[in-house]
Amino acid sequence: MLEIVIFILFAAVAVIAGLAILVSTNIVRMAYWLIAMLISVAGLYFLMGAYFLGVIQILVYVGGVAVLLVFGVMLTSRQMAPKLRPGRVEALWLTVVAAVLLSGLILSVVRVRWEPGAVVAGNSVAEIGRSLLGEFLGPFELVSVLLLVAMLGAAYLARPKTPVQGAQQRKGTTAL
Amino acid sequence: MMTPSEIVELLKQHDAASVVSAVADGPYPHVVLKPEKLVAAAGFLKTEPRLQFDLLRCISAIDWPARNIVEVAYDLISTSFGHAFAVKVELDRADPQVESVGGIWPAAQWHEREAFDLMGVMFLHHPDLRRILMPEDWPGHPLRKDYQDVVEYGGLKFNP
Amino acid sequence: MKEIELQCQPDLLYDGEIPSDVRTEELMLNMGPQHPSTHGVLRVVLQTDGELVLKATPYIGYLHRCAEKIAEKVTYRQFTPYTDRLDYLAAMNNNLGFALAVEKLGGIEVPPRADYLRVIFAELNRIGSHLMATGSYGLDMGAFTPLVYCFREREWIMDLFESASGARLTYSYITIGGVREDLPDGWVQRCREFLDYFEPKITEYNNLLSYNHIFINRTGNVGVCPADLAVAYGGTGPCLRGSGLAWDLRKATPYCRYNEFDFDIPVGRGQNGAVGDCWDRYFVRILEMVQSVRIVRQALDKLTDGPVQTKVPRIVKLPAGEVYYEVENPRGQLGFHLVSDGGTSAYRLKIRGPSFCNLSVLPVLAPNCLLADISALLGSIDIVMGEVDR
Amino acid sequence: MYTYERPKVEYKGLSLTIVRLATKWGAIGIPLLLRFAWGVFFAAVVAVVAFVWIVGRFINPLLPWFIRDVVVVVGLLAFVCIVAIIGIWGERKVSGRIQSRLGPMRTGHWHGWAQSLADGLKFVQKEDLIPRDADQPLFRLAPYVALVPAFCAYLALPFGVGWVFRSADVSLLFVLAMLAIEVLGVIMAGWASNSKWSLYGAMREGCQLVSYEIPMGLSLLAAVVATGSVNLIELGEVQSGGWFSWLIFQNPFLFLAFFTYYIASLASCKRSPFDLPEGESELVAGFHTEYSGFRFVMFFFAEYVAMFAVSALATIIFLGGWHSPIGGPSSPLWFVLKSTFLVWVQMWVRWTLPRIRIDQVMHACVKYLLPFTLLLFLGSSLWQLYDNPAHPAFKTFAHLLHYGLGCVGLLLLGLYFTGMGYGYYNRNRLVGQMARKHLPGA
Repeated sequence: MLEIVIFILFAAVAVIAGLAILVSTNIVRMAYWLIAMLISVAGLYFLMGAYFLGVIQILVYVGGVAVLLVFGVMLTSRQMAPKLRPGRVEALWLTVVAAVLLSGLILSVVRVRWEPGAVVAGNSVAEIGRSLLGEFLGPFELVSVLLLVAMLGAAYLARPKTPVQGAQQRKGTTAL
Repeated sequence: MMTPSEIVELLKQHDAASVVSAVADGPYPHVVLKPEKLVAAAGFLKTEPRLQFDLLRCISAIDWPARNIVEVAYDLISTSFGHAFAVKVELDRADPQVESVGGIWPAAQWHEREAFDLMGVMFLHHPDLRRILMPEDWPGHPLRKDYQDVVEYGGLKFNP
Repeated sequence: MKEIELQCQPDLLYDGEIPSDVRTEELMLNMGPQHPSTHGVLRVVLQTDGELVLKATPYIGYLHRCAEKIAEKVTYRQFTPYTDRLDYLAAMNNNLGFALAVEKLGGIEVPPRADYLRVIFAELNRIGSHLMATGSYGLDMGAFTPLVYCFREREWIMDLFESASGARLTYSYITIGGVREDLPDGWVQRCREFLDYFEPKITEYNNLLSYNHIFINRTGNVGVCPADLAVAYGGTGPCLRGSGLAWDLRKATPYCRYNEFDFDIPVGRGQNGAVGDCWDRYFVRILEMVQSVRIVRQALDKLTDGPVQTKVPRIVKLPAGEVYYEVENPRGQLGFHLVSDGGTSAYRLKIRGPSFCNLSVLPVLAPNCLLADISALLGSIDIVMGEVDR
Repeated sequence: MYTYERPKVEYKGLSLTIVRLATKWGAIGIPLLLRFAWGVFFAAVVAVVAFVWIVGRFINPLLPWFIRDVVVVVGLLAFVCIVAIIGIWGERKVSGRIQSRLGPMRTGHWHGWAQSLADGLKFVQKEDLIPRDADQPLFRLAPYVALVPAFCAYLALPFGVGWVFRSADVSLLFVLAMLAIEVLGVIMAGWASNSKWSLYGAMREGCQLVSYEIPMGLSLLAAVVATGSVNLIELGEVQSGGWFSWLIFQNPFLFLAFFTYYIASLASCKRSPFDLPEGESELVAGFHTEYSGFRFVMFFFAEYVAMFAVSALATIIFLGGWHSPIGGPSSPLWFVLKSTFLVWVQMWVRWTLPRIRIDQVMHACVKYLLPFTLLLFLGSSLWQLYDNPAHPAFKTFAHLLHYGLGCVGLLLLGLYFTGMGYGYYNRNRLVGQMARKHLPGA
C-alpha cells in the first residue's frame, strides 16, 4: 500500500516536472525542473530496489551533468527567455519528430512481453560489477571508447582555431 | 644635486623666453613659466640629464581674484638626485586653460582632474578630464574664492 | 618613452588564439563603494570577462570632506585636528607634515627633545599603520588570523599613544612648535618593553603569512609595477620601494633630525616573482617595521631633557608666501602646499595624499588580473580613503 | 528638509509568523529558558542521548519499522541540529583561541555556549528580505535544496553497527550522491539572487564542486578496492581491532588517499582555503550575499552539517569508524569523537591559511590531485592483487610496510599532541602580553 502511494508520488512528480520543462520559458527553471524529474526517477529506481542505479542516477546526472547544464545555462543572458518560443515552422517540424519518436516508444512498450523479472537480492553492486566485467564486457568497453571519442571531440572543438583579434592588445603594452 | 639657482639658470639657457619670473631662494624656489611653453619646459625638466625631475609630486591650483589669475603650481622632485623644484603658470581667471602635462608625467592626470574639479582649470589634451572628487553634475568649482555655497543638490536642501 | 610589458597572470593570458565562433559577453561589475576589500568607500568599476578583469576604473570622492576648503576658514592650529582625519591610520605623521609645513613658512625652530619625540611618535605610528596594512592584507587574501595578531600589537601602540596624547586614533599630538605635552612617567620604559616584545613578533608574521605558500602564490607575480611605472604615476612609499627603488624622503631630504639615525631603506627584490609585485610591496612594509623599531630605539637613547615646545602664539600668523613641504608617511609622501597671505588662516592649502597618487596606477595594473587579484592589488597599494578623498 | 518616505510594505511569510508567535511566547519563555539554561541544556542532552540509546536498543526489535523510522529520523534531525549549533559555537571558540582571543564568553555564562542559540533566535526575528528582481520561487527554494540533501546524507551514515537509519549496499555512493546535490542549492541561490557577486559565487561553486568530486570519489574508491565493498557498515567493520587495522595504515596508497580525500572534502564543503564561493574579501559574501534571516541560517547549517558528514565519511572509511583505536569495545562515541577531531582540523586549517585563487583551485585539481588520485587508485588495486598468499614475499613486505605506516601515524599523532602540550605549557608566552592579562586564570 505504502509503496503504491510512494510510487504515485514519484511518478506524479516526474510527469509534472517533465511537462513543466516543456511549458516553462525560463531556461534556468527548465534546468531545475529537469533535475526534479531526474531525482524523482531516481526515487522510482530506489522503490524498485535498484539502489545502485538510483544512486548513480543522482551522482552522475544530478551531481554532474545537471550541474554543468545549470552552470552553462546560468551564464546566458536573462533576456534569453522570450526567444525560446519556437516559430511556426519549427513547431511543425518538432511535432512531426516528436510524434515519430512517441509512436516508436509506444510500439516498443506494447510489443515487448513484460515478465516479472527475478529480483536480485543481496549485494546488487557486486552483481552489476560481475556482469559488467563478465557478460557485458564488450559493450562496456565500447561505451568507454565512445566516451573517450566524445571527450576527444569536445577537446578538438574547443581547440583554439584562429588568432583572436586584440589578443596582443589584451596583453597590455602601455606606452608611457 | 643642484641648487635652485642652478636649475633656474639651466631653464633660462634652455629657453629664456619661457621664463616669466624666477624665485631661487626662500622656502619655495620656483619659476613662473609662460603657459604655452609649459609642456616644452616640462619635457626639458624631465629629460635633461642634470635635472631628471621624474617624480611629479603635486599640482596645486591657487585662485587669486585680486590679481585676476589662477596659478597652477607643479611640484617636482628628482629621485635620482634628490633636488626639488617647482614650476608655476599663471592663467587667466575667467578662462584658465593650459596644456596637460599628463603625457610627460602620467601622475599629472589625476591631479589635473582634481584641479579641474575644484578650481575649474581646463587642461587641454587631457585624456579623461572629468570631475574626480565632486559628483559629475555638481555646480561650480568649490575652491574658487568666489564660490557660492550650493543650496540644493539632487533634491537635498542644505541649511546655510 | 619605454614600453612596459605588464605581466599579470602569464599562464592565464590567452596567447593568441581562442575560437572565433565562441563569443562571450563582458560583465560590468561594480566593486564598492561598499565592498569588504576596497578599504573604505572606493568604487571600482570592473569590466570582466569571466574571472578575468579587462579594465578597472576607480571612482573616488565618496569620503570628500572638503579638508582643503576648511583649511581656508580655520586658523592653523585649528586645522591640526583635521589633518588627523586625512590618513586616520597614521595621524601622527599627518600632524607632523602639517606642523613642519607651517614651521617652515613661519621660520619656527623646534627644540631637540620635541624633534626626537616627533620621530618616536611618527615611527611608532608607522609601525601601527603597517601592522594594519599587513593584517588587512592577510584578510584580503582570506587569512583572518594575521589581522588579529597585528591588532594585538597595534593595541599596545595605541595604549602608548593614549597615555601620551589622550587619544587612540586622532591624536593632534604633534602641533606647531613642538609636541603638545611631555611624556608621562615611565613612558620610555614601556616603549622599550614594547619594542623588545614586538621585534620577534615580526618573524611570527613572516612564518604565518609572508612565507606561506598559498600567500606567495596569490601575491607573487601579481600586479607587477616596475619602478619607472611607479615613479611615472607618482607612486611613493612602499609602493615605490616595493618596485625596487630606494627612495625615502627621510634619507633624501631629512627632516626632524632623521639624518642622525642609522637605518636602511628596504626595497623589493623580487624574491617571489618579478620585482614590484604585490608580495614585494607587502614585504617592504614588514621590513620597514624592523627599521622603524631601530629608529625608535636610537631616538629613545638620544632623548634629552628640555622643553618640548617653542613659544608660539595661540593664533599663529604666517608671513605672506608659500611653501611645499613633504614628509614620508607610511603610505608615501604626504605633501602640504601651503599658501599664506599674511593672515591667520591659510590662503590655500593643497594636500597631496600619497594614497591618491598610489591609487592612480590601479587602472594600469588591473587589466588581465583575476577578480581575486584586484583585492590583492588594492591591499598591496594600501589606500586610506580619508586621504584619497580628503 | 529632505524627508524620506518609507514605502509601505506588507510583511508576510512563515518567518514572520514564527516571529509573532515567538515574541508572544518568548516574552515569558525566553527569560525562563535563560534562567534555567544550564538545566535545560543538560536535560536536552540527556534526553537526546537516552532517547537515541533506548530507540537503538529496545524499540528497534519491538515496534514496526515505520515508527522506528520516524523516531530515528527525529533523532537524526536533533543530532544534525546539535552538530550545527555546536559546530558554529566551536568554530568561534576555536578561531578565538587560535587568534589569542576568547571568542564568545557571555551568552549562557559558561564560555558562551548559548551563543549560536541566541544568534539563531536573532536570525529568526530578522525580516525575510527577498530582492525585488530576484527569481522569487528559486530564491525561496535554494536554502532548502542546500540543507535537505546534507541532512539526507545522514540517513545512510552509520554511527555504528545497528546505529543507522538504513543500511543499504550502496550507502557510500548514497552519501556521496547526497553531498553532490547540495551544490545545486548553492548554484540556485547564486542565480536567483540576481546579483553579480552571487552569480560569481555560484559559478565558482559549480566549477569547484564538479571538479573536486572526482578526486574525492577516486580516493574513496581506492579504499573500496581494498575492502571490496561500498557498504559503509562493512567498510567500518573490517577495521576492528585497534588502530593498526585502520584502512589508512593498510597500504601506502590508502595512507595518501586519506589526505587527498581530506583536501578534496575541504573543497567540497567550501571550507578554507577553498572558500571561494563565499570568499568575503572578493565576492562580498558570494552566493548568500542577498540572503538574510532564517534562509541565511539554513546555508550556514548546511555548511556545518556537510562538514561533519565528510568528516564522518573519512572516519568510517579511513580511521576505523566506530572502533576504538586501542582495541576496546567499539561504540558510536568513538565515531563522533574522531569525526569531531576531523571537523576541528578543518577549522584549524581555515583559521591558518589564506584563500587560493580560482585558477589555482582548478590547477590543483586537474593537474595534480586528479592524476595523483588516479595513481593511488591504480596502486591500491595492484596492491590488492599481490597482497595474497600466492605472493609470500610481497605479503611479508606488505606487512612490514603496514606496521611501518602505523608507526608513522602514531608519530604524527604524537607530534600533534606534543605540539598541543607545548602550546599549553607555553601558553603565556605564545598568546602575548596583551592577551595574557585577559585570559581566564591569569
